[in-house]
Amino acid sequence: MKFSGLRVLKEGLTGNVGWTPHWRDPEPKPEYDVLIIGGGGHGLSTAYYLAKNHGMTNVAVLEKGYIGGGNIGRNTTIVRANYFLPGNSEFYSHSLKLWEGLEEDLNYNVMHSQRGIINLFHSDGQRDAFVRRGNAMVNQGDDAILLDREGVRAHLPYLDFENTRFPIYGGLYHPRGGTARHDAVAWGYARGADMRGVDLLQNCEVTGIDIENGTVRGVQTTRGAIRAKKVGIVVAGRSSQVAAMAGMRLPIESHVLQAFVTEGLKPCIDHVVTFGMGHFYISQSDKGGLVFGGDLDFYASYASRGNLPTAEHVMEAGMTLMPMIGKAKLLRSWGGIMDMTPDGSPIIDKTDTEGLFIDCGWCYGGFKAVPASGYAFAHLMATGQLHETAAAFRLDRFRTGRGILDEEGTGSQHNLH
Amino acid sequence: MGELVGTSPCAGVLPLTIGDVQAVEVELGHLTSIAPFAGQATAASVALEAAHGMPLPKANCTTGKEGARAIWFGRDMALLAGPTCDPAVAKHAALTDQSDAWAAVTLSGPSAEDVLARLVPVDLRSVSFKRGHTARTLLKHMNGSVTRLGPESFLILVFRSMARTLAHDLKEAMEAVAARG
Amino acid sequence: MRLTCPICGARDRREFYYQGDAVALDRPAPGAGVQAWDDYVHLRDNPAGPRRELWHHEAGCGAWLVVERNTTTHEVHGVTLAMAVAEARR
Amino acid sequence: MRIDGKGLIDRAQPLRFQFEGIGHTGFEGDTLASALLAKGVRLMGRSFKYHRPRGVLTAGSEEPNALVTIGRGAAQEPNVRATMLEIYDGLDARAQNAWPSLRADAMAINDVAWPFLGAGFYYKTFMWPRGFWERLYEPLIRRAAGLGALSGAHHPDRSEKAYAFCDLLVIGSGPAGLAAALTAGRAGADVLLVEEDSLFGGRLNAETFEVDGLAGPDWAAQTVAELRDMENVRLMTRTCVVGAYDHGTYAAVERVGPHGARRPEGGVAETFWRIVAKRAILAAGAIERPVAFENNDRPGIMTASAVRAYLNRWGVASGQRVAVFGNNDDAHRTAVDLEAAGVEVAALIDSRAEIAPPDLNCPVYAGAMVTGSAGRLGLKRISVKTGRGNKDIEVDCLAMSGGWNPTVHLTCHMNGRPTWRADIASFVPTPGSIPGLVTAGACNGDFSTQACLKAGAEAAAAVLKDLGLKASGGARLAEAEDSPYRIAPLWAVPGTGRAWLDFQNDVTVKDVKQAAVENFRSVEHMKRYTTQGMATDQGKNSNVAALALLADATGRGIPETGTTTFRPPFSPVSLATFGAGAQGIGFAPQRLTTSHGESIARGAPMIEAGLWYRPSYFPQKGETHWRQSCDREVGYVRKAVGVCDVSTLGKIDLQGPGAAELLDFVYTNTFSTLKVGRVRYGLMLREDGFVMDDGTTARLGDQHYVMTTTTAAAGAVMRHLYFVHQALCPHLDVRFTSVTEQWAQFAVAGPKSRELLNGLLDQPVDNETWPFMACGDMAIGGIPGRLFRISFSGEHAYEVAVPARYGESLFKRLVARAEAMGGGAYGMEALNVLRIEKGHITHAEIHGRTTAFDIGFARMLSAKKDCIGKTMAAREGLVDPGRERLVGLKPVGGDSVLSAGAHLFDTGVAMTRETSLGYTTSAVFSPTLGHHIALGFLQRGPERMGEVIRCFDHMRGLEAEVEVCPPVFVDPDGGRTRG
Repeated sequence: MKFSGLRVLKEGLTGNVGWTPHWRDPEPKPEYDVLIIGGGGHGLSTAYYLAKNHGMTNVAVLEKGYIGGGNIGRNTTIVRANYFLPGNSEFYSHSLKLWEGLEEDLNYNVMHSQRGIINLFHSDGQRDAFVRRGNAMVNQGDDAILLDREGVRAHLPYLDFENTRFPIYGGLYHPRGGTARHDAVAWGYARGADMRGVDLLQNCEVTGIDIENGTVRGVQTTRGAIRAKKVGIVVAGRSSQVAAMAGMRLPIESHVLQAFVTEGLKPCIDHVVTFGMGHFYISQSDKGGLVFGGDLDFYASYASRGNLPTAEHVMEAGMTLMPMIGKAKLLRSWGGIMDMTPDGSPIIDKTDTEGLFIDCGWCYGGFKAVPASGYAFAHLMATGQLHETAAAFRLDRFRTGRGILDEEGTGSQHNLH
Repeated sequence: MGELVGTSPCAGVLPLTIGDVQAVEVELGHLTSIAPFAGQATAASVALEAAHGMPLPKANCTTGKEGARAIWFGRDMALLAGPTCDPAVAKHAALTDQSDAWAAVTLSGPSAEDVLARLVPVDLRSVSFKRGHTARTLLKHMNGSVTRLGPESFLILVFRSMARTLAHDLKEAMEAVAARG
Repeated sequence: MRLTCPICGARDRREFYYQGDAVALDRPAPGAGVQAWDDYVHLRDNPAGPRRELWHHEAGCGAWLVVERNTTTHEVHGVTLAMAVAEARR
Repeated sequence: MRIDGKGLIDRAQPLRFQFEGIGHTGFEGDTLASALLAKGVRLMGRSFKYHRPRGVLTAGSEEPNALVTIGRGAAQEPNVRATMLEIYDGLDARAQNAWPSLRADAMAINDVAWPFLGAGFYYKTFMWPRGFWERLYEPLIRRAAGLGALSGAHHPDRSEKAYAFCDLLVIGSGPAGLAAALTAGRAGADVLLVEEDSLFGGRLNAETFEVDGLAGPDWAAQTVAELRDMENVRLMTRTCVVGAYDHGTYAAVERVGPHGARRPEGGVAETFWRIVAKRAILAAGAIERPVAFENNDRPGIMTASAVRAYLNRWGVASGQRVAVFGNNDDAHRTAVDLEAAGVEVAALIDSRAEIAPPDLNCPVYAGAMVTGSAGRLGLKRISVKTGRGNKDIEVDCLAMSGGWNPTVHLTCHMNGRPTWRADIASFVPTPGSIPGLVTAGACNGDFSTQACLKAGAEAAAAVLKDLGLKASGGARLAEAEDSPYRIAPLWAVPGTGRAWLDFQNDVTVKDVKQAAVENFRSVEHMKRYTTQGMATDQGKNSNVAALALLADATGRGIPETGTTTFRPPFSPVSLATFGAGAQGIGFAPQRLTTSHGESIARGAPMIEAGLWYRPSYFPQKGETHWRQSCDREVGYVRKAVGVCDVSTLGKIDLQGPGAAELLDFVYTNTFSTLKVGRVRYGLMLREDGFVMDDGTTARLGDQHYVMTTTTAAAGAVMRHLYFVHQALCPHLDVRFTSVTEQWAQFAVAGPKSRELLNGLLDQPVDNETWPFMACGDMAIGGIPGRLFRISFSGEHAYEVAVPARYGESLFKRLVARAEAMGGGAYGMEALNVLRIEKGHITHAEIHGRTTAFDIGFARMLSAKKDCIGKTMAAREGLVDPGRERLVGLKPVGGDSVLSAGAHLFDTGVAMTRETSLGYTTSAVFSPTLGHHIALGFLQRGPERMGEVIRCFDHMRGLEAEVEVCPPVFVDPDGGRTRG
């Protein structure tokens, strides 16, 4: 079924009885060409692009819970292409281009909103670092504008320019950055993949990976054994556990990141704004809630929930930067499990096992990467070749020291990125 | 040219009296951190006691009295407040002059506990934090040291450079407590 | 979250700095080879369950601690001084 | 309508307030909701999507409809629950999400267009034409959505945070909570009892129950009086526990000052409590759920328990003619209480065929259901389907009850899932969900007063045992009603119209069914697709019914369907309260140097360096631009003498026999060979081989060093040293202490620096006794200090350190002397110019991604010893000659402006990611050289000396041809430093 305004009109006039499932719930087949472990954003987009770009439709996505139930459904929805290290730049640039055509491509309104991102800086040193970043973005063909203090004030008059602890020197404005409706991205890719013949197998937990003579043969699941020629692991925070089924040890530590949303409010924040002297980023959802977050809770955790000190720090950062949000009321807080790597950048690569591939290490920046990650991972699984936009995300870079992509410059301590 | 003139850390920002609580900068005399070398804790304690009349304190405790007090100051470390530390102790411990490193403030009054409850993530009620108890902990966002001097009196130490913030944080807490009546 | 520092007692998480897996105590010899060093610096077991990790009582006594903690429930099974653990190794 | 003689309000204290611009009078003890109902005001708000007229539904914090905005100007506060807002004189409340008025809301057009606005409609449209989303659709949606509005200004209210500790936290003060507190309190336990409401007693204040022969509120007051007399018990009203966190930590919000006028000077609006409890008893009660039937959302349709609360607690009849509709015996009390108070009850309608109704004057319809309602801005009529046909009944209020949902929310904050109990048709907490917390009373499914009292006392007794305390003997349990709770589930009355589940978000039974049809069958999918349970009540009123209907629609049982997760906070919390104390400068401590006051007095703009403040430059009369000041200050140092406060650098004192070995291990170079009285520059790596920090370390004695770190890394280096010692080198006998704060330290730099010092030091110095990199003790006027002959500027320079109390005084003296010699104070701008001229790096260069190899210091990695980072620094990727490596850059021709963050390119190529060869890290105008200079990282940099490349800064619109040169621009041989 094609979605459109006309369709909504027609169904509305005829009692909304014509709507059909967005995707099927098929029974697992005994064998597929490709199995994708993980029905989150990255897994679903991988399946979609396998079908769309490579004509591979004998594909199943294995999801232990419900699709879109991981980090794709619990993030702060920011979409941007403002990285500065070669290796990251081209990848996120590609992802943003895919975002810009995503609604048409998927025939699903993911509400990608290019409302602009402003990264604030609070010292000359930070300004210079953002200038380097902005220049890298322009070199890549993306957009970046350096704002001085008055430039920031013109966009964000509600910031505290007078009393805040770390005065605002200016900002790096990325007009094409913005947000999207996170769940819709998962559902749109799921529907797109399903329409092309991909089987989405929910409540199907992988319990083992079958490997013979260094080659993957399939997986064991709670819904039975499934054979496959190729298997991709795309399970974010659970990467270490699934990789361990294949005897692998990953350069990953899983951490909790909290996110927050307030009650609905009339429009008051029109951009995505980030604070440079305390981790804090905020935007306003179309429903009116202020959606914001901060840094990790900093300890390893699979608990999907945070603790008070980090939550307090995030609120405190918000209050010093933009005290006008003080009477917004926090409605809900939650936590996701972040697959943190030693350089804060992801991994999209083959493994030592023939036919077994891995896409992980998105740290807490995986949402914006969903389109390009699936695109590149599908390319790798289908062709055996690294995609040109994701050629830097190698698994062995830490061992060799070649191509380490440490945007934060904080080094090999996983939780510092 | 005249002599160099000394300035105290809280000059210009304390004292404060709000409600029934007073925050007053206190001159503790000499401050020396005493960090016994490996295996020398007992010897250092004996030397300290011989010189100044009190042993090294156990963790989270103080020894001595006003004018000559040893405040437990962290892992394997005490802070001698008052006299210049006898050099005999230096045989057994690293001694470091800290006389100018800390802003020292006493907070006293019936509501002093309530004021500190706004800043310190440790239970400072007299049932669990008795006279002579000390804690290395936080005061709002600052690392510091809190010691109970009496039923309604505490000694607070924070970095000298943060004296103004200490005064600011105490003032806000004291105002909020006082307003409750 | 609270951790019981062996020196200071039970304290709020905000007094502590977290570093990572207690593997950091097992520094390989300089010539131990690429794999040993990659294991040490980068690769992690990352268990969903009990695990040993290193924390620092930064806003307290300054001790580094080996904390045994469950990463799924956050239950803490034990806290020991890292120095004692390191000394016992030698 | 107010009922004479009823309620816990103080009729002697009238209070005047406004709602929607109309003045009303209520009484002390009223909430806005009770006061408005007393005046017959039913219409209080509009729903989120369809802008349906809405009245108050509940009498608690779970209220989804009656959300108002209070205050004006900066003091405007949106989304205040009328049910929780205690009125005060001058209260000015307005409805929200309605334009032009609450009664005539233009957006109510949405309610007509509802067939097109069903669950998830927006995912299927607004996609064409491309680009219209941001320009047209999204702005329209955003404007229509949202509830109240922030003012856009900083609200004047102040909040605060505090910590509390207790052995036992009792959450809720209904019969269970009071019994628990009493049992534990009498046994001497350290008890903290918190109550969300302004009164202790919970439902006892809202019902007509008796306890031990006393009226419920009287028993509660008597119990509270006893608790107040106990020194070991603390009582807090208006305090809502909003979150349960690890290891007995709870977050709670206390409403301290009533909103508005009556707050004393310095008083706070709210306190954010971090409560640490060894044990907790959750006695949070239960929340009554509505029944879904067609048009069940009209003003005047309320939960039955709310109708009783307004009647018994506030003496307010919610209507003049009330019908009661329920599926359980509890609902019957509503009719009884109303009739007893003289309010006309039109009918008692019970969906169950077999009931034993109480003695009532009104008609009772068993096996009957309300199937619809009428009255656009307020209920006028309900339609009832009985066994004997349909019937319309004229009423202005309907009290409905679908049964009670235990308030399990806090038990889910650590991922606990509640357990379905078919006998009460609801979920109860799963034991052990929160370690250390037990549940008691209605929140655990015990619905009679007697059962609550018993459960509370028993829970406390169990906790006492855990805590090693003994319950005081002989305490008798109070006696109260113990009627059984009989219910037959009724989630939705069959029908074709819209029946509301989530009132605020306008989620109807149809939406849930449609979600199931579209295969959003997982309860999480249904929630997210329909927005069910995502409103400000987080599904407290609606989730159970919605998932029961989803279970029905998908052919599963309720337990298999599962629940969504309740997460913190239990009740919404103002960011100003959660983030209290951080506004303005409160976000982080301020660190001031001893020269701060003098710098300010000299007009220096202060800049932040981490937590520190440092002077940017010291302007003089006639200077209109910072560059003039900066150039002058650079000139001081190059030509005469300059003085700069460098106290912010980290200083760490190391003592002990193991100090030298520890330094050898943390630095790439060797310190064990350093002579006493000498200083050496050191480079520190992280274990992954990248540069961590640099600085000088002086050897003051055989076993005594003092290390300096950069300002930025001082804390991290201290932590690192502790780690290396305690975790890696426990055998080393070394002790370290931060002495950053102990010493005020000033750079005295320039050709006349020695001359300046020699007029000041008790013992003058010369080049023989104090050569470059010498250090030692000195004194000024008998004040002992330290002197280091080190130089960041490249000039003959010293750093002089005195105990911090003398810092201000010394700074003034040094500056005065410098000024007399043609020099003066210099700030960060000049310091930066000087160090770049000399090619000294800072964290602009060692930004975490650079190696010793990159900065040209590979030779500093001693081959003779191991050190932190040594092995990993040798990885092939870290010593690749193709890496971006440190170079100097100077403009060809000399007059181009260079900037930091610019990218480097070969001349004549297009500027792309692929052609970028590096970037600049530091760039300044060098007054010494008369042109700009820069440091930067260039691929194969050292191999490209003398080549001309391009430097391009898109951000600032700057472009320059530059020559690659060594990074030391001034005095590369170091003659000035040594001279």
